[in-house]
Amino acid sequence: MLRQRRLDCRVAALLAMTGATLISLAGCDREERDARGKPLPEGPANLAGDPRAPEYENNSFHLAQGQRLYGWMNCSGCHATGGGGMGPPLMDNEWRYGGRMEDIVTTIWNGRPNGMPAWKGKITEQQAWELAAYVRSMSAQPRQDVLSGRSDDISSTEPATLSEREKQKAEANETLPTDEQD
Amino acid sequence: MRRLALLPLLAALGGCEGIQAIGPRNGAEAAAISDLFTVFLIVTLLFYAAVIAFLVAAYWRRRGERQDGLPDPDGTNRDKPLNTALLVWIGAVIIGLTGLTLASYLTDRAIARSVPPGEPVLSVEIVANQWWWDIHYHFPDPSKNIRTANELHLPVGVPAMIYLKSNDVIHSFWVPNLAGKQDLIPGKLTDLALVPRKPGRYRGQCAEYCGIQHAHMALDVTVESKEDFALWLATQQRPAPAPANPLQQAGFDYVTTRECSSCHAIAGTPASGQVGPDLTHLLSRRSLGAGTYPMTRGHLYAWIADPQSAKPGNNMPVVGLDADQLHAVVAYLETLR
Amino acid sequence: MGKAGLGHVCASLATVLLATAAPLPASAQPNGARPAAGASGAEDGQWTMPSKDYASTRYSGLNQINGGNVARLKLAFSFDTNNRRGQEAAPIVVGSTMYVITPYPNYVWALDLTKNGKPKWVFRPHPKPASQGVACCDVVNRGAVFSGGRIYFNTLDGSVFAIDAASGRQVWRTNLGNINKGETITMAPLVAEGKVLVGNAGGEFGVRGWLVALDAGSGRVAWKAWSTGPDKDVLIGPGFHPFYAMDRGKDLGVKSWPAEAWKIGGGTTWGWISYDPKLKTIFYGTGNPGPWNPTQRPGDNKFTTGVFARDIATGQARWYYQSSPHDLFDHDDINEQVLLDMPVGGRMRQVLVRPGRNGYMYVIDRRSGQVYSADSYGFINSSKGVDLRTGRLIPVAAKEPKEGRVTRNICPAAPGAKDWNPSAFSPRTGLLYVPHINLCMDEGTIEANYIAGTPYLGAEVKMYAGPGGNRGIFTAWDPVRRRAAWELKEDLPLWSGALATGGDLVFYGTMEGWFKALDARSGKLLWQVKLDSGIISQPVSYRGPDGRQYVAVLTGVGGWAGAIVSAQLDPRDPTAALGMVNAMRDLPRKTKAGGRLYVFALPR
Amino acid sequence: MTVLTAHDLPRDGEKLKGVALHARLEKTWSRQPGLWAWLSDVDHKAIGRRYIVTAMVFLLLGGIASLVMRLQLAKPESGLISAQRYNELFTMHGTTMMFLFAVPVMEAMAVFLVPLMVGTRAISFPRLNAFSYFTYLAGGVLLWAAFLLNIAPDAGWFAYVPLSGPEFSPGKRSDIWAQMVTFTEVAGLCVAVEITATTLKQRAPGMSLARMPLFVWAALITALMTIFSMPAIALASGFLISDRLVGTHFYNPYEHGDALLWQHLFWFFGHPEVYMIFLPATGFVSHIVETFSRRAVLAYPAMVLALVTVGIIAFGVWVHHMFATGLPRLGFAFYTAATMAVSIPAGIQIFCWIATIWAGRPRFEVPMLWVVGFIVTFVLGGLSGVMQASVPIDLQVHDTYFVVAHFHYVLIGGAVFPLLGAFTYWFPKFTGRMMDEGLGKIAFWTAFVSFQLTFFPMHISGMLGMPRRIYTYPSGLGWEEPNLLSTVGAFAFAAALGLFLVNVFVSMWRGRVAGANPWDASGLEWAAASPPASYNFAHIPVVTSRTPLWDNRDALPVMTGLRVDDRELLLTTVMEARPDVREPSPEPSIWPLMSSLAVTVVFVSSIFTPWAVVLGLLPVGAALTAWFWPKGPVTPEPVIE
Repeated sequence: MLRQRRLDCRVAALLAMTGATLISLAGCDREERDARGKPLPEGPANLAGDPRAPEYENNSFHLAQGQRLYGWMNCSGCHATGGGGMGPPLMDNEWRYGGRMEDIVTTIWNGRPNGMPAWKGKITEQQAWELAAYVRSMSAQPRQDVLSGRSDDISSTEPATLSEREKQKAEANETLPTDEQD
Repeated sequence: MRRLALLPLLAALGGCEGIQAIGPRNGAEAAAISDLFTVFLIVTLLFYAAVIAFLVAAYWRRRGERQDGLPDPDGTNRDKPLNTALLVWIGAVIIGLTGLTLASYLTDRAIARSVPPGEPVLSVEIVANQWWWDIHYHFPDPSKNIRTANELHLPVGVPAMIYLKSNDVIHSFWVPNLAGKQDLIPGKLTDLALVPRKPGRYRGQCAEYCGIQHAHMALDVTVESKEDFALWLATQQRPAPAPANPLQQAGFDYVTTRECSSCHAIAGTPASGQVGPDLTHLLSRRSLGAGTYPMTRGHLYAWIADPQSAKPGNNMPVVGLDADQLHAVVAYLETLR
Repeated sequence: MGKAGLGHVCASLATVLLATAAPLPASAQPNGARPAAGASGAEDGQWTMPSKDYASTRYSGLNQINGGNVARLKLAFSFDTNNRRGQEAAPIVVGSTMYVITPYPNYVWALDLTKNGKPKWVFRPHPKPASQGVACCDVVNRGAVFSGGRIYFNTLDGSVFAIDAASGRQVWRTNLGNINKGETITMAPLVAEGKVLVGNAGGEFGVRGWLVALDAGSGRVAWKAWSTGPDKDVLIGPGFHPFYAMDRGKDLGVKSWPAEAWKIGGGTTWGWISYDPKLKTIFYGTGNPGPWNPTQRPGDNKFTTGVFARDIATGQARWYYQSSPHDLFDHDDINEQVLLDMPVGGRMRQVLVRPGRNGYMYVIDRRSGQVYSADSYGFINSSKGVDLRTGRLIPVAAKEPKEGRVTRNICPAAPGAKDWNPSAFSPRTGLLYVPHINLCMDEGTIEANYIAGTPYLGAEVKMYAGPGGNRGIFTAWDPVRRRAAWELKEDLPLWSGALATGGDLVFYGTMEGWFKALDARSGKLLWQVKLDSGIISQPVSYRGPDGRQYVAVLTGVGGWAGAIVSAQLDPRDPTAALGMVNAMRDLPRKTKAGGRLYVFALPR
Repeated sequence: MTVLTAHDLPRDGEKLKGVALHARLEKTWSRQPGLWAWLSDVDHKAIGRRYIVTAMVFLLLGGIASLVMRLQLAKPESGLISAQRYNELFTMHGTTMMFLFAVPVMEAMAVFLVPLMVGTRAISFPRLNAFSYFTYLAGGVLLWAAFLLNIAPDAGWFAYVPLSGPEFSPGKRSDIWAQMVTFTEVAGLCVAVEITATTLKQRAPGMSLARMPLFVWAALITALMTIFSMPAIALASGFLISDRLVGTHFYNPYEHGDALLWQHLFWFFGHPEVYMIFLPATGFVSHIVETFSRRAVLAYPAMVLALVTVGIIAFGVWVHHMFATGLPRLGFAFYTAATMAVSIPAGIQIFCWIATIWAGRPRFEVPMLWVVGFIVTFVLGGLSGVMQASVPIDLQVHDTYFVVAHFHYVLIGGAVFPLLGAFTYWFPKFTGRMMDEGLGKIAFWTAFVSFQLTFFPMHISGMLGMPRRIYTYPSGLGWEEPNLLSTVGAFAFAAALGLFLVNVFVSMWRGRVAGANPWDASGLEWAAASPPASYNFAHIPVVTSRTPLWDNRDALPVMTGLRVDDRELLLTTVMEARPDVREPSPEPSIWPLMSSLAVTVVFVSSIFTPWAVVLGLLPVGAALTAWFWPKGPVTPEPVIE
């Protein structure tokens, strides 16, 4: 009898233990909702591996916010759901101005000569990072477990959760059609 | 127990108090429901009393009797009266329930008819967003339409059809002083008829859990005389005044060209964002951030400086204005009356 | 170019023809329709404006090339514009010079026709690169105009240029558009009575449409007529007499909108203008209201998606007819209006015939604005027809786009039953040759956010082929008998203009790159050639310095339908290019980007 | 083969009884020492105890969550915890209490008690039973591990879409919730199957349906309800997961999916679930009332009828959770009527219990106190439920604290009170000892009073317009006092439950050793030892009445002849319970645990990739193969010439 009971108690112990061990594993801030953004030096993205890049890119809440901003700030008007239109596609691995978080934030923040407007002063630094994170998720760049299956929206591209991560080209592809350069 | 049980009765009947209470009879539907509630309360309390009385009696009946502890298996032979009583009880229950069901059904039909045909009807469209109410008044002449947020004005006695939509998740529109709930469901159009009976300032609140800031999704309601309402309407139809002094001008420039204008609209200015609440007559409202703050200068400062402190997770970002910009912006916003 | 090109041409001549002819009994006796008197001069072998003449017939009287010999048509010469975006322009021919304007950056080439198109000079206007970002449907330009020794043209960033036709030196430049608000100019100006008429584009950005008349000499603004707002802005005065009650009233440009909405309400005028010298009246259409999402703009949204008749001298409106009040589907009304004099109900009438975007062939009186008839020339399920008493479109509630819920199978789709690409009218057959499209769409709307210089749409669209599975149709329409004389199904949407000639031929191009000649009476395919890229431009015909008849066309796929190739869009996203990509996934396999001028003639 | 005669096989009976029989049976049925054997155990009593202990652990966790929430709500505009944390907490509280405590603990009681009450040696499908426990444990661990890892679900315990969908619940929070549901579904269905089979085929000879104890009836009905309602939630959560992971559009209104589809599916399960918690509780009450009133429960047929009726009506009321969704108004009348109708059977039961007390000679010992507490509390909750059945009233009180008060009255008052009574009552069967009376009484009275203090004020805060699930509230709406009261009460209530637990532990060590039938009750379970031997009964009892132990006070008639060298059960006919066939019962096995682990791997990894479902089938298949591998030849049955 007593043995039985002691073993029953082990069940409870088991629960506690599993919990404890799991805690010691990755402290999950990848789903933390930090409404105020990362406590990191402000100012536009410095192109040398900005510490904010992974913080935003691997946080599902920031991705989700980025997704909603993408619609609210009319990004979808030009870039559609990543397939492009008035603006270039965002879901492939062609990056006119570089495809790293830092490059994309810079593109959003300062704009680009061939039509991309500068969002500095129109959105906040954090929103730019969130947008960049979402843009990267269109080619499944962030870690898989922060990606979203779809939005409650018209069915369009294959869910990022299922799509292959696009191989990033090493350097930015600056070459434009000759006639567009002057 | 029974003494406690009277409290909701008081709450229900104690009319006037409570600007967000179920008892008050400030709207046709609310009044009907309040009456129905009282009926239910009385009937159910009677049944409750009966049960408790029976229980107590059953206990006292045998108190002090010496108990040999032996079970009484042939007790079942003496159950005839009790079985009869059981039948009576079932009968009583059925009658009671039928009565209540009927009362409930009739009230429900009455509410459904609460907008008499032919009466002038005000048509208001309310779109719920995480976590605020976007309010559109529609008129036959579209140029008379107005858009406001988080504050609903209704003329007393005039039936208002409220058309309800949601932009994101399921919310629920609830102004207890006026009527019961109606959910706002994405992809569906629902409606609700309000017939305000008593002028006053009421409060509603989202009643379906809608995400992190569900707690801060309140709706101020003002029921006023037809004249006051017409006055209010006229004000709301006016575009925003031009800035009067350099400080306001600075604020105007910031609000209408910078981050603010990406989401907010101010009629008569270049700011035409649709994502956030319309600010044209911000200062005419009673509260900020869908009931997060009362509308005072101090809170205006607090809200604009850091909307994430009192309502963390809401969609208004911390823009990070410096002191001068903040003063200018507030100065301008305070002209939006 | 030479051998390679010729070889290529010969090779493709051998290839089997795709188009399937389904000729109806050809109308034997002529129907009495003819170009508006005075609106089309005698044939001089030149092609000085994209629409050929003020009546917009796109008809060349030359008949050297005809049904008998067209099969022997050979490439005379070709010229590479070195621009790989969508080429929608019509080459302009004056004397022995041809003028070609490219898409952004809008170079103007002067080619010497005596030297097989050797460039004489090129003019580079250097438009602002940022303008590419606010061009809704590729960075196209629909052509330049020659008048009084000058070439007039518009640039994407909203400027109008007048340059000396001989030297290519700039005479004047006027900037009219503000790209920071999303304003561009893609249309071809019309020059008449010493005025250059220019309209803006950007209906997808919530710009406010206008038509401006510049003084041809100085480039100064003579008058400016807005498409929305108070009557004084719209140039509506005592002389304004619309035929239908729905278009009458004070300040409808304000009252038919929610407060303020008219300021960002669209109604741009990026299409075609016709001119009736007798009535001294111009006719043009206004574009879609903004945003696409109709629930954000209750009311009729005057004066969008309708036709204006204006006095060319003062710009004062004579009449207006709104073909799609409270437009639901981006059915811009900017399509061409062909000015004809023809029998209606037994009496000769001065009418304009316009294949509307919403799928109806309107026959409207040029003086009164009365609609005599509006017959569907494509598949329509989004409306039940036009009520000729009220003039209103009869809507189908089930097809109205709703917020937060996709409405399926709306026909015609956003580009309408026919987009900008103009039709041609042949006085010899009395038929109107309409190159158009057969697309349907699923559309859902969402609340559109207005941020100046960014799209103002609030719609999500997926397009696909309409009934029959063919995305394009070439229709020969009999405006008098009010029915199609014959029709030709095309696999891909038809995005090129049509050309009719005195040899009873009609020419048009397809997006695969086939350039085709049909028998104008039967629709029989007589000749076709596969060119390096898809064709979305306007073919023209002229008499060369050597006296021979030439046919010229620009290749270079693009535009809204071709953006998937010219802008390398990603076919995995059906909503790309405002939903057009869903209907054009196969285009990259069928053609490639290009930008070349081809000129054909009969061998000596 | 050698022909054996009947005498060669060891069977219970004249030749083998008393100590020798016990020894032989012990040898066949008891568990080997050691952890491995413990993990392989299939004894329904052991599994039942584990189930109960685990469920109580979750009760504690859920309770702690609620205390933190009460602290946050003690005063207006409190900043004790963040909004996000609060939302996680109420989600965890509801989910834990409904999916990990209430339903499982009732199953657990059935798993432990039903075989004893019907007088059989083992539950049917004992390995499935072990499997269900481990699966349930895995689901619970998954949920709470997520909480510790800061990825707890935060969309509420009924996880309405679109809020819980891919756009508005980023990350894996909702997937974890949905998979936890899947775990408990599987576990619950397993138990339901076992209980159904056990009650229908393993009743002691003579225990016709008309003599079946009321708790067994309740367990049977509950099991059947589980089998009918679980598929709905399985469908719902399956759709949700595929919407979130592979981008299907079941709940996407934009693509003509439907947000309300979720609510229909969820509540078609969710409302019956409430009765799955309540019905077993009524079973407890019947037994306690009978024992302590010293007489059989009044109107047994009516009581059974009531159970069946509730079981049926339970499936016709789900829409009363959706009165505010704008469905066709007239249709609501039906659901109002149906909901009201539930209180007819409930009324019958209440009456019969009180009448039994009335006509009996009540002894107010601790279990009986809990029953009185149950009646006083549950009836109030039931009546506030009647109010909400009315569409107009519901439109006002729906999703307010009035509803919170209501369902705590019916769930705590209606299920937890009887449960605690049942613990006290059957404690001897669990542990062989009695619970301390004094402590028990104190615990009861504190619990009873503090419960009212906690939840009654919620009626008022509800009437004053306080919606549920708000992490903070402004002052000035009159919500301060009721909330403060509730918080104070909540802690007192927690203390009372703590006291109950102390009593449990103290009594486990030092409680008075109980005989087989300490309360002089009438049911078969009291014929077995306290705690029962591994084989429950030496001889299978034979039943001749509804109260066997009262009607055969000297000796219970038994039937003999079951083999004792092999785990053998007696199966009887469904209606009359006539002896039917002898059936071997499976040996202990580690494979239920292994299969459960394999299933866990599939479920958890399918949160991240759909391929898990495909690949995961291999380990599951392997484990199941090993599980069902035919065991070696047993000594064959004799051929009687």
